[in-house]
Amino acid sequence: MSPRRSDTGGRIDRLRTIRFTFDGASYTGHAGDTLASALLANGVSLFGRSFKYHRPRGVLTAGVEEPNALVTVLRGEVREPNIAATMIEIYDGLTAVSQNRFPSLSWDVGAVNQLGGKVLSAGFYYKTFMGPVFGPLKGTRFWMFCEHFIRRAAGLGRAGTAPDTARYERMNAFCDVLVVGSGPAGLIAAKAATDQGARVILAELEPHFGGSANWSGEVIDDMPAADWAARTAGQLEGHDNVRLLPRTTVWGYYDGNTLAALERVTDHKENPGKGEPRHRYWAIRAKTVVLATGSFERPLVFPGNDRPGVMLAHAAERYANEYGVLPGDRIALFTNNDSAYRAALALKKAGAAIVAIVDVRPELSNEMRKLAGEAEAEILAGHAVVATEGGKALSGLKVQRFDMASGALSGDARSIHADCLLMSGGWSPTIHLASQAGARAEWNEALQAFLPPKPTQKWIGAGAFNGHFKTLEAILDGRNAGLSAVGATGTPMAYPSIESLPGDPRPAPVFEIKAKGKSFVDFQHDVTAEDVRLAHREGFISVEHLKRYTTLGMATDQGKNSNIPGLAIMAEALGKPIPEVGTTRFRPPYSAVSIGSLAAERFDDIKPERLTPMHDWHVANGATMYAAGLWYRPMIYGLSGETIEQAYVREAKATRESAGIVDVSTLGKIAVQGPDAAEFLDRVYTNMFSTLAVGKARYGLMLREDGLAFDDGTTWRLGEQDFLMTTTTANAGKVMQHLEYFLDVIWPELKVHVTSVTDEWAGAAIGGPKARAILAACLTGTAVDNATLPFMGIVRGKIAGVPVMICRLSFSGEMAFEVYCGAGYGTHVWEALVEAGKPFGLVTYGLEALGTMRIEKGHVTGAEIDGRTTARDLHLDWMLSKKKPFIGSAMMDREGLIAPDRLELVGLIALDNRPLNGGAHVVEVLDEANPHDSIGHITACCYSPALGKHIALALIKGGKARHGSRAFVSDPLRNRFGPIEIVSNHFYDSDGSRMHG
Amino acid sequence: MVERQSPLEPVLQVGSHGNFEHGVDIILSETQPGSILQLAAWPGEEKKLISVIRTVTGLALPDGAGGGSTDGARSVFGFAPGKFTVVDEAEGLVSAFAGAVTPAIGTVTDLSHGRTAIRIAGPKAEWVLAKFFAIDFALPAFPVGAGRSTVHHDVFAQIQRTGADQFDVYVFRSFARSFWKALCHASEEVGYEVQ
Amino acid sequence: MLITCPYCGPRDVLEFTYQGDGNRERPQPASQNLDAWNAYVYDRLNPAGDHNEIWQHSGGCRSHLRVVRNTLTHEISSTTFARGDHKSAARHKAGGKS
Amino acid sequence: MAEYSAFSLLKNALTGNKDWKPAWRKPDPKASYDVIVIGGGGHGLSTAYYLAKEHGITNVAVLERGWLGSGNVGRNTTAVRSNYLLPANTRFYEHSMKLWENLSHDLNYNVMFSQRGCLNLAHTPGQFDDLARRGNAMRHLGVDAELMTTAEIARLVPALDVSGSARFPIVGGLMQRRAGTARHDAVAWGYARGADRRGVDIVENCEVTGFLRDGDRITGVSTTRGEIRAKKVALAVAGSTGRVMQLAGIDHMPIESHVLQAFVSESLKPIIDTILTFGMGHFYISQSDKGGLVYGGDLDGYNSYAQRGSLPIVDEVMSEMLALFPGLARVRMLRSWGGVCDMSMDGSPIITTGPLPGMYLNCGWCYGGFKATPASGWCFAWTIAKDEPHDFNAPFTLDRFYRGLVIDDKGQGATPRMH
Repeated sequence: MSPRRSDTGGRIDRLRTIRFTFDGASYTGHAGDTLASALLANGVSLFGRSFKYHRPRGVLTAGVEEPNALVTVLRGEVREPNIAATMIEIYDGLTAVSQNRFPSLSWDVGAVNQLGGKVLSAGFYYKTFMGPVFGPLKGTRFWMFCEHFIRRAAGLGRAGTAPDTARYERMNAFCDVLVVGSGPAGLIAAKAATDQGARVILAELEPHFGGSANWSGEVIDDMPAADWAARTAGQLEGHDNVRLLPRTTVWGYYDGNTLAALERVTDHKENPGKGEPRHRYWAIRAKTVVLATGSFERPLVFPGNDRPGVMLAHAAERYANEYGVLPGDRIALFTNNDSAYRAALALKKAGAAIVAIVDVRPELSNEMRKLAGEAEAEILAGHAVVATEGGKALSGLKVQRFDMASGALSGDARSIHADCLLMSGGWSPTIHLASQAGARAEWNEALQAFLPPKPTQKWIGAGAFNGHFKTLEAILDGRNAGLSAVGATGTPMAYPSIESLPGDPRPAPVFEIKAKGKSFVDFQHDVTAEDVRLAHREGFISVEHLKRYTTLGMATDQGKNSNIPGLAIMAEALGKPIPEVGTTRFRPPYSAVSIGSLAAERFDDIKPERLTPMHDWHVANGATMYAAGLWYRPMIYGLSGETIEQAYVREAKATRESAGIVDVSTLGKIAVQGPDAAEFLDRVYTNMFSTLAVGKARYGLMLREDGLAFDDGTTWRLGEQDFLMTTTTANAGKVMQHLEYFLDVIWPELKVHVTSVTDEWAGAAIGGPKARAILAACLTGTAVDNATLPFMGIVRGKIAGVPVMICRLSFSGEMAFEVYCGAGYGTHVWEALVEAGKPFGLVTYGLEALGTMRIEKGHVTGAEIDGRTTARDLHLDWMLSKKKPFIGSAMMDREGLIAPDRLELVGLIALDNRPLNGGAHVVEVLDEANPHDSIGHITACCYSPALGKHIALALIKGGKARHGSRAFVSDPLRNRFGPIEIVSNHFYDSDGSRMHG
Repeated sequence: MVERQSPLEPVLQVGSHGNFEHGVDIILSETQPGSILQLAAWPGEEKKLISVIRTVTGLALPDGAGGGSTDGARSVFGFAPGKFTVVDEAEGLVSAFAGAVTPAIGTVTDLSHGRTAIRIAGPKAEWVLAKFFAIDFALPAFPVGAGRSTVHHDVFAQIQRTGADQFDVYVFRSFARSFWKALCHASEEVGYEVQ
Repeated sequence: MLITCPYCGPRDVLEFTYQGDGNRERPQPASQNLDAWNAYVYDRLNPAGDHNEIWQHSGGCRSHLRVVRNTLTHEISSTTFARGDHKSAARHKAGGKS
Repeated sequence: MAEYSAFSLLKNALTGNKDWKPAWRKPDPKASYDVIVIGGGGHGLSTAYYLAKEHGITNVAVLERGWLGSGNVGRNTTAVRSNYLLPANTRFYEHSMKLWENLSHDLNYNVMFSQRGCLNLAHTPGQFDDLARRGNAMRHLGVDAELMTTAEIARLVPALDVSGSARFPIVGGLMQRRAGTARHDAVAWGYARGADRRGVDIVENCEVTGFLRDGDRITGVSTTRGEIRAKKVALAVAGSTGRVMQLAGIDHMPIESHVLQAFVSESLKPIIDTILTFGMGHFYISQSDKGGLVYGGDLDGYNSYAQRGSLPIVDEVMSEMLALFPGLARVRMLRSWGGVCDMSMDGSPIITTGPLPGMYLNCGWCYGGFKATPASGWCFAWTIAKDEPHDFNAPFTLDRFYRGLVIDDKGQGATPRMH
């Protein structure tokens, strides 16, 4: 047993020894220990270094609010920085290292910053580093030079870059009552609601239920409070309608009573189970929330209050009562309230010597005097601690007579020898979640604390959260909250019997002792009381200015320790009461949340993969796949040794010479059905669809309401009231929503149903001079000659026993057919077509060849319909019906949309016969050194096998008027400049003779 | 007849997986129904459509949004106002409805190929589905037979509860493989068997 | 935030797509009143308080809903199908341009 | 008021920092001014500063409802860049960039503008071409831009997943080296101090409750601190534009107010030395001098004045972050907050005279207002002083929507949540 560990007491398992390392040194602890309790038991006092001055720091607290003892936990190559040692449950093999120190924790060169203390005051950075106004360090250069070093000195732990192999998961939960916090109030609330049959979730951020019952030393219903808590939690566990979530921090209170919680499922385990997530992120939709989140003890602000060995009083009580660990042998206390006396007695019982209780209050109750007597502690009433002594560990303190009303110190300083100083500055209810839920807290003068606001969402407070610090009050509060959460009233309850020490919850309004030396308000960020006063002097007096100017409350504890003392010091400087200085509104998260958990629900991939029915065939047959949005599409089917360009040129060439086939299953497909379907299409397309005959298809263009081009595609009339609309792959979802919006909101009188059938159909486009012959060779049940299947005609038949629907339409400019069949037959039909095409030299082609042929043909896609172009810009004005209004028709002729300097679609031919680049610009006057006056840009480009030239589509000012003229491509990013000719966008077969056959 | 290809084929690995040493709490399978139809009534014609559904399938729809029923071979549930999904083990259900749902009543849309049906069963079915969907799977909130439309990011899903511990999830075919993989992944911690 | 879809019940906001100000009235399709069109396409009532707006339950039944929601608190006071009360609701706010 | 310098710091340190004076005065408002600027955020303060500095108009009050800088200037992710696609935007933001580059000197206040670059990632060849189009557009307007290969990106940001196995592999990126980050609060404070030193009254806790009118003409404002008259009344209230315009009787604007969330992680040793944006979603990240990763993503997507975020966006942003940096799963999100953005119908701002006589309007900053702070104030001051726009803001009129002269960098049309 280590020197600071008692032989009995607490909830640690002394029979199980756990081995771990800290900064490379091996230690042992017991099951149930936190890293902090185990290190304290081993006599370790130095845990970390502060942010700015690199001051040595010990452990201040025993819980989630710890600002000082932050460590990095290593699991192999995977690092987890900035974890509070008070929240780490030790396990065999735990490896933790300290941070923000070089070369070591006890000898840190960064501590030199302490010498610059006065210069490094709040606002320091804003007032210097501007550098010279001229010369080589003008502008931002001097600052950036300095910043380089500042950045390296700043920061706490180091993040890892090795991928985290741990698993994170998300869970959606629904309940009648979510109880946050499992102290006596929360436990009873959960029990009351459970007994009423409600669905209850009880979340506790610590590993054990019970909260203060685990260390208060009180007796509830004739048993130690800790046993009572365990028994109550055990009773809850037996119910089907309760979910108990230990190690679960409820960190966010969002709209609609949606709460976010983080369950640390395996952080305390050496080896997680198979498939077991490290963290589980709970999104909980609760009908009612019971906030039983307890309270925080506040530090006092006095010189040297940050020295290792100075600790919150209740934290020491926890270490003694929960872990059987004494934080020191000779302990002094410094307090402004009664709660420290209980701590003194607990530590005395655990075996420490209580050398003094320094109390700022001149008058003490007899009860407190009695407790001090039991603790065999000297009482120094009307005194204050004015200094602490020691290096990296406390060796003593100095006290002086203190006048509470004036704050004045008097008399000689007396030295007290102690290795541990406990402080208590009163208690602040943990109102963070209530504040997040949307309302402002209210100051309670008696308790010197902000109390929870009136609920703006459906929550009920209980216990210390409400400022009810006594256990009996908390239990009554909790029961009422649990009952009213489920709308029950319940019968009067027999008061539980509670044995607890006396104490008045009202502290003296003392937050700071003004004496010589650095007094810390925000420990981690090294914000001192002087910094707060400097902020006041410079006019940064609102709470938010104070926070931002000094960084008070911006550390990882988010001000849990520093908010109220900081406000109090500012209030004093302003001569105003605390509530007039303002309150900070708390925002999520209550405490820091792993980013892994928040990304958990994606199950390894940010986006799902969307696959066509023929996907596996493409991959098996050498396709290089291309991510097009969520879809994967073949880019090329490369032969060995081929470059991408060689592959697509071969594919396009073969298609134009014989035939090619491409998977078009990704096109958006929407069933438009109903008696008003034709009328509806007339309204959404710029051109007419009511005149389309059954068994025919038509190319259509849609505009947005503002008159700009939106999407294009063919729509097939399968029956009088039955259309199959196709959209571009990229816009399928948007078009669907557009149609639904108009049907639901604007024209609810139209009887039309729209349904996404994209996935119902597999689509293959087969084109080229031999395409018809290939189809004829494998298609049964219909002919495909010009008479039976004219351009834009539709026929049905069978291929390899599978029903197919074929429309003769062309994107490539060749005679081509789109063959649709049920998606489950997609590969079957595709293989049959490929097989039938073999004698004809059919090739499979991918997106690159598809793009090449569409560029040659001058068709537009998303690169041209980019949300900024009009139908006229794209020379699609022939599609704008004058016979009827359509979406966008009223807006499309506004002055800006018909201006002569708009970018218009043209073709470009590289006159230097070198490849062009997408995104290159076009200029009239070439100036490689200082490119300027762009007249437009390339939207798509390729080597055209049909023309034997490098060509492009482009959007150019003046457009058509420039046909036949010369200009230059100007691509400074890729250093590609050269002459081009501007031509029509229809490079190939402009009269359509190939397509029409 | 040519057999339909399942999008799950390469990833559906029959057997026990994950943390199954202490037994499996999840059974995953693809039900591969022959017919999946969407029936949609014009406003005011819902009752007629419900009666057509009963005539054709023998399944009576309970009142209320999202109501449904199943007899094992055939299932039906509402997923949107006036809209129903009807599923049959056998192919060809579309022709049975084609004549019965007259243009005055509504429309029939065949989605037999377009949706993939995944069955998740076992004591942890609610637990695993709750990882994906922000809806309440508890039995009182989601009774047997009922249907729900919901989404996990880009993956739309219609879910019918076909047993106390059993749900049939209909997803777009193109997303089915990705969703299946995620479902397997999410089932690992409780142990699962693929049938 | 939860929106109570009249068909699906309360659902998380992640299932919904916002479609904006529900007070806008689309001119008759053949209208040539460009001011009215401009007002419909570009102008928005942007109140700090209750706002009449259109949402689509895109991750559910895909119905469009008319939702009255407070933009200061995000509290929702009413949710109905958009198609039901189309005409009346579109005109209910004073100050709406036509 | 004393100049700030290393020397003044040292001198004050020796006297216990007792002699520092308020960074700006706290005057009571006068009965009238030449110009009232409503809104004590970045844009309002810089407008006042440049009115005084460039146009000699110093009889100016800036009225702030709460504490100075309480809006978006203190809530953004601090990125400064001029990497736009459309010339009107690029010219304007480049003017801003040039002001940024000398801002700390100009204000005698270190705003910590650190030109560590902004890198937009491309995940498909098509996206790479889109970035090239934008970069070339910048280069043709004299703005720096360069393409980076995946290997170069890997060297610059080693923590990034550049493996081809990512769901959306990185194929390259567009870098603007002169882009960077600045300390957001310092920008507000620096402009406030600069304006104050030139005689501008900065009046905090002064909410405008109505407009004083003479017929159509705006002649002043009524406030929680009394009526104040002015020859010219200028609005720079960002997310509150709708509310303040309603006080002037204008209910409808081409603006929607939306919440944008931002996040910061716990402090870490340097790991990301540039600003980075994801191409397959909406995500951007940088690292502050204190070591926190500062990042954000999409709007919550609905009208709001609440400065409260919603959970789905939190999840979305974190997912995109890990898609780029799978190694950061164990880093923890420390704080989140929301800002109210004045989303315009084309994603570009409005800086104009009117729409009422005596009124001047500056709004529509969407979520790009921080980087615009210097140029916005500079151009707005010009417009107020001369009653006509400068060339830089001439395109940013209010009537451009109606005339079809939108400046739509994203091509999304009149759907504010998409910009």
